[in-house]
Amino acid sequence: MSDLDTFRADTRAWLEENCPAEMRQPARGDGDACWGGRKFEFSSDAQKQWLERMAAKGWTAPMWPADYGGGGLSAAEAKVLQQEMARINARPPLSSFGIWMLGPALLKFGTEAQKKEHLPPIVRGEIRWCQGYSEPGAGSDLAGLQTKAVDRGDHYIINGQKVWTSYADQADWIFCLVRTDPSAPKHKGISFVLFDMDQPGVEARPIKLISGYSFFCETYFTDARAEKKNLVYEENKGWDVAKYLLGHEREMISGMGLGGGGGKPLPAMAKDAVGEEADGRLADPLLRAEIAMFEVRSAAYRAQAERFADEFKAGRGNPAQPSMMKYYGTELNKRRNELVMAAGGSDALEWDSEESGGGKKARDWLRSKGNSVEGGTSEIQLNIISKRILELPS
Amino acid sequence: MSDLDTFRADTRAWLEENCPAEMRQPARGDGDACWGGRKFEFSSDAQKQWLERMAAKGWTAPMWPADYGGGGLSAAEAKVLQQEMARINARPPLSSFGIWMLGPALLKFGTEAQKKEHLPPIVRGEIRWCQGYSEPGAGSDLAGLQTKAVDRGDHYIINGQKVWTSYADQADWIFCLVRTDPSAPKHKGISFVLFDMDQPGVEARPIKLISGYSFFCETYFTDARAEKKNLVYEENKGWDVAKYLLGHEREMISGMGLGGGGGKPLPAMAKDAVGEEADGRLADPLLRAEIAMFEVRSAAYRAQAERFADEFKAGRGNPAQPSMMKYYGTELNKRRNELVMAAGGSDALEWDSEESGGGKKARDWLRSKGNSVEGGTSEIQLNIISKRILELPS
Amino acid sequence: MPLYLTEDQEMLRDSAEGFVREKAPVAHMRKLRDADDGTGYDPALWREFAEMGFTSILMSEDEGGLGLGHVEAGVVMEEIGKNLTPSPLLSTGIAAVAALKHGGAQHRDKWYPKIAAGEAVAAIAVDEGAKHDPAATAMTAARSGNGFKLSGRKTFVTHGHVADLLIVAARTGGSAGDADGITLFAVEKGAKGLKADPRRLADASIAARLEFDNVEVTADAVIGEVDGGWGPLNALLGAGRAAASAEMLGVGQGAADITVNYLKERKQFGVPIGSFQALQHRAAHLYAELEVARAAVLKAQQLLDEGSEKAHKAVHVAKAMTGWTTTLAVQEGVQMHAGVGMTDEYDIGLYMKRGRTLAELFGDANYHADRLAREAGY
Amino acid sequence: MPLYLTEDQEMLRDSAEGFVREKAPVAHMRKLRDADDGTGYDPALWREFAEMGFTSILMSEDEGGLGLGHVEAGVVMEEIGKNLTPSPLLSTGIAAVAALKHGGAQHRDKWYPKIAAGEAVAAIAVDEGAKHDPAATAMTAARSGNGFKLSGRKTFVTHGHVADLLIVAARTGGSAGDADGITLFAVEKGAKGLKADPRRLADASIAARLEFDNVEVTADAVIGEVDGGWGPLNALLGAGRAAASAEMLGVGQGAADITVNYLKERKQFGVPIGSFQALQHRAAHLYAELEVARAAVLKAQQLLDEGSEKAHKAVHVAKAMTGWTTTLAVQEGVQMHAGVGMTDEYDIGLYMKRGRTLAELFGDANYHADRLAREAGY
Repeated sequence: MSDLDTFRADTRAWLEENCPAEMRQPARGDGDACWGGRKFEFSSDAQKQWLERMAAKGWTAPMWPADYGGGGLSAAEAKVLQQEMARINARPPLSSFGIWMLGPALLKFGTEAQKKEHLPPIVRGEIRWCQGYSEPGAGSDLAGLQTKAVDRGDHYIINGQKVWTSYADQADWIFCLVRTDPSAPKHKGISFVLFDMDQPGVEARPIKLISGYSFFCETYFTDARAEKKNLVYEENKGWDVAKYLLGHEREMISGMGLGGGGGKPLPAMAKDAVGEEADGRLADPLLRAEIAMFEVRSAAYRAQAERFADEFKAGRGNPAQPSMMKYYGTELNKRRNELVMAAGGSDALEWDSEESGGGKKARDWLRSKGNSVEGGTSEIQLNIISKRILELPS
Repeated sequence: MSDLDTFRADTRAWLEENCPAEMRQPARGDGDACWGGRKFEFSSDAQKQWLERMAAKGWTAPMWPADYGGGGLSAAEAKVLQQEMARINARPPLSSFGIWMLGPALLKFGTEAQKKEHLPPIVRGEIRWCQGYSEPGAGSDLAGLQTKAVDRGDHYIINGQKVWTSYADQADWIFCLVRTDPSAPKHKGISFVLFDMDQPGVEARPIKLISGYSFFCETYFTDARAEKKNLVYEENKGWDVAKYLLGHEREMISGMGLGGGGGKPLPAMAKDAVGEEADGRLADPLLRAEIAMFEVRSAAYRAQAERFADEFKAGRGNPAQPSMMKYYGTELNKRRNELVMAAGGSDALEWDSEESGGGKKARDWLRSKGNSVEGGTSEIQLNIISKRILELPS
Repeated sequence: MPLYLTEDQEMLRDSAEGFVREKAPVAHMRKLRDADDGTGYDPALWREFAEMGFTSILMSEDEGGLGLGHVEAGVVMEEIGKNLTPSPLLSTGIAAVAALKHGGAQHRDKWYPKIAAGEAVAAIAVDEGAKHDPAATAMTAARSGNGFKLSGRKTFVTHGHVADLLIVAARTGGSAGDADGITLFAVEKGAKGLKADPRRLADASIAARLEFDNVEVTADAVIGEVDGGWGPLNALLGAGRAAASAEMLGVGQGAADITVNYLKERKQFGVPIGSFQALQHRAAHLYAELEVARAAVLKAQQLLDEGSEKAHKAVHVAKAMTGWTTTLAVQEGVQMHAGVGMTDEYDIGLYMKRGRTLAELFGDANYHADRLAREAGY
Repeated sequence: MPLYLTEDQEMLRDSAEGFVREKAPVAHMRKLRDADDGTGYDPALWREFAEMGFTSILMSEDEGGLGLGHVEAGVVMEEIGKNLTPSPLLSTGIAAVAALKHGGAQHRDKWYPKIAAGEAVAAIAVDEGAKHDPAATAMTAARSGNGFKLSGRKTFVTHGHVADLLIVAARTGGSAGDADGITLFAVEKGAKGLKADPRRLADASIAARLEFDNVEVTADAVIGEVDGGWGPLNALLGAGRAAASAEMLGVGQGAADITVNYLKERKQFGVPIGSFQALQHRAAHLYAELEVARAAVLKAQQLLDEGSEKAHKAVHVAKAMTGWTTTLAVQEGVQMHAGVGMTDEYDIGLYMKRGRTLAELFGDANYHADRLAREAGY
């Protein structure tokens, strides 16, 4: 038996023993996710237990070094863990921007002290992070941000406003882009700082979205304080960290594929609404054609996602490729949601009825419109492809 | 009986008597058109007779003033003439850039002498004109043209090259944009001149197109001569004439509608190739969906063409509206040709077989690709809509 | 008749435009929604609509109406669309009024004055499944004494929970899929055995699911002939679809207008985003689609007013074309608004929601394009 | 197996790329066309293809071939696509070779060496109507003594007028529309009663219409089982469609490449037209479509090579996806070339023509998307 086989057997046994039954059912939505943090209320004992057990092994961040609380697994082992979790339908023990975003940045750009201080609480789900990037006047033009940080010796005083801060109202700490040199060219005067959200100068107001959800906040800083020791990388070099994280984010989003997984396949959903002809074809022939065309693109994109992942693993990927994936994947997901709505007809329009699961189809459809905006609009991705891959002149 | 009713009755009787039977069958293609001119060979006596009889009444240019050889008809009378000709399927007696393009420009910008000299031979089909606008380096950027005209007192000496000169090899005279002031801003140094193509300094070489046809020429001028009396409008104000003619051309093209008229309807064409299901639906359900979607757009565009014409007649049209019509109509016609090819399958690919009419479908398909280029590309039309109608900033 | 608005129609448009913009702009819709209003429209506004003559626009002057046609009705509907105004005008003043023209005088005598006065609201109960398919009507109307007993379910009945009058398609003969055997009934509010279950939709409008459990109606309730409801039903649907197309066009035009304005105002990289050529071309393309859709809608309305046989086909074209065009308009609108387009604070998302509901109402674009194909024999 | 080319496959690609670019660039195709060549390919080049091993790429090493798979065959086909090279490789070295794998050894013993040596050309006679529909095969093969008599018509048979070997689908049982009852035959050049009528197509390739008038073949001519030709036919079509997808991808990629170059070179209004954002976004979108299509093609080839059951579906996806993508590529290419795109002098129009022919070959995108839907049960 190879080491990996042993690892698999051990992992399987451990999961079997430690994953609560309740945590082996598919999450029904965002409400079932475990986000951790100081303000988080566990939805059940099982959820708490599952987080604690996984965190103790460092498996909430399986590939992070054990020194920082991570699992210390190799890529191959991490894949085995993922497979074994999938086998029993185990839910992710922790959803965390700390793990997805800040961690990778700290591992690359942070000091030893920063890693030691911030990574372990992330792994344990004790501190929940949010991302302070976009501002009202700086969306696609992220580097145009205006939030100012003034140097006060051992700390900065921060004033300004962020927008699209995911779950800022529920986060404990923020990783934030601030302008430390207003006189430098716009990319050159930005720093990447960390600070506590529980302080008088910070206010987060949830934004109501067209889907009726409120994932995001407007976040206001009035003389908020960030310690100098929490400056990541050098002063005025925050754009390097931001660029790294943006690329990482795009990769993550593009890796998400078509989303909406687990639901009924489109053709079946459509048949429920419109019925079928004698020979089994969908009774609405134009909808059928649209679905058939979508299904081809969708299958092709799955192949592309596989190719993309394989190439990245092998270090062969074009660095602008995530832009292409992000563009194509999100546009496809929007299309999918349009077809779900068309297939669902008037039933799918219901917004809060029980049968509609509180308007799940309609809300997911509206939510999907954000896919091609967040993490860089489709237009920005097309600009990137055009410049960096096709090398078209500007 | 109203005057118009009388005119209708008289016209009907005259046409009945004067339109040769042979000229009452639909033209089978460009080869059946009567272009006139010094080099033209009539395809039949009937064709010659029909031109002469119509020209004698000025009805080759029904609304031009009788003083210049035209029919002198009112708009209402011209419409009656058109209806009565359509009633008996009478072919147009003359196809002529002189009538379509130069005439309107001369009527607006020409001197009395120019009108008296040039318009009557156009009406009679004695002189065939071509248009010298585009140059190899100046396509969408028409005003960037480089062909130079140097002032030599009573004439200009012209050197340069034009491209896309329709039928230049068969034309007698050319109306041509030339640069008379190289030092002025590009729109300010252009003049509109007329000159004879039968002179040593003019050479026209047909361009072979992807459709296999050669409608257009590259035309070279080497010390070609244009008389000063044939300068239209003022020197260096040729751009005003050009703009007027471009708008006029766009209007004409957009008025042409979907083209391909007279042929079999798409659905019937498709049924011939792929057959039908038991209930009569086209056996290829995705092609059926594409055709059904096209037919809706096509019907809507026909309504828009009617609206456009009605509004223009009433002087209500937006001056940039022809750009929209040109854009939409030509894109729709390209789509139609794509569907014709899809419906026709491998039969439609044949290029010179008899059954395929010498590759008519394939050649028309390729020809249609030029629709969205000639007379200003689709991109130029979108620019115009964006600037002049939507008033978006540049 | 030239294919543009006459001077009278333009005057009506100007007056409707001013009236709706002042009385019922998007803020009006927001107010009803945020108050979680359960009615689905504002009765006071409905009476004002009546005072303007909008509710009686299709009634003849003899009947106390304006004696106008579908073009004029559409002019008002487009303004309603532009302002996202919640209003029972489409179901009441247009679809129901058109249906009742085909019934006996007893219906018109009873309902026209109330509708003209803004005192009654009507709803259309045709759909039974999630997708529009009137020929599939399965609800039964069994003969019972001199009248009928209606049993079955209806869905997507806008204003169905508050309507004074329901126009109901039910089957007195034939079977699901047949055009023959359908009968149209006028059913009154509070009929015994009728249950209405109102549902809030994505656009904040309310549509009811109706359950008919042996609902008794007299023979007088029949609109038109027994088993011959297909005719009046199609008159209703023709008028309703044309009106829905006009409202849809208003939604698309409204979305395009606010988006073009946003393109001029919003700056990124130091310039207005409307100066980016890629966005310019998309906005220009959308403009072209909207103009073509507008022509299709007007053509359908004119042909309906002429009583032309071609109206039927033109209505299919109009509903399909506005379906696609307005969907494009709201998609482009939300995407070009980017981040703020995702927020409830900006209006563009509301246009997207309204567009989706109207896309389904009386058949979506696929339905109408398919019908055209079938009717053309392919 | 990771979804990208292995090092060996990349080496093959580099070698094929250099070889085809040097020996058979677009100028080669123009030369044959302008000489009004009636053969449809260059026999000397065909022998060089053989020397490179391309014609025997799918034969096992025991059989004198390279022992490679569909990925490698596709690598060569893509270069053929990029250069618009007229070549019988697809019909001969890929489709026919794949079909013969399913027949008796007599076929392989006879034809593989000739194909490997570049001495024989094969053609595929499946289509009978203007649109691909193999189940509709109506051509009859009546038993006659120990053999069969073939009667009927075939169309769109590329190289059919010069082929040494024709692979013919005919019906020994069942009726048009049935998969069962089709038998695959190997018919040799010069068979009595066989008439070939070569037709020049838009892309200057030549496809024959074939007429079979009681063409006699022996029982040995059957490939696979009598009445059981659907299996070998699908092997042929799977290989042929994957190869056509690869060639199609090459056509699309070639068109996109020359267009992007043109955008960089061509100036209007004093700047390269490639600096206009509207064109940039369209070029970038096309890039994304091509990458996705490329993945779909590679996936289908790998699954064919693994002998996976999933290959069938993946091939449908690949042919449909390349159909749409390459159509987009050539349309955008011609439009972005504007005026010169309409001239025969520039290559982009040739890509459009070739793309159209390949779109039809072995079923167009609509056919494959529809098949996928039917096979998925909707």
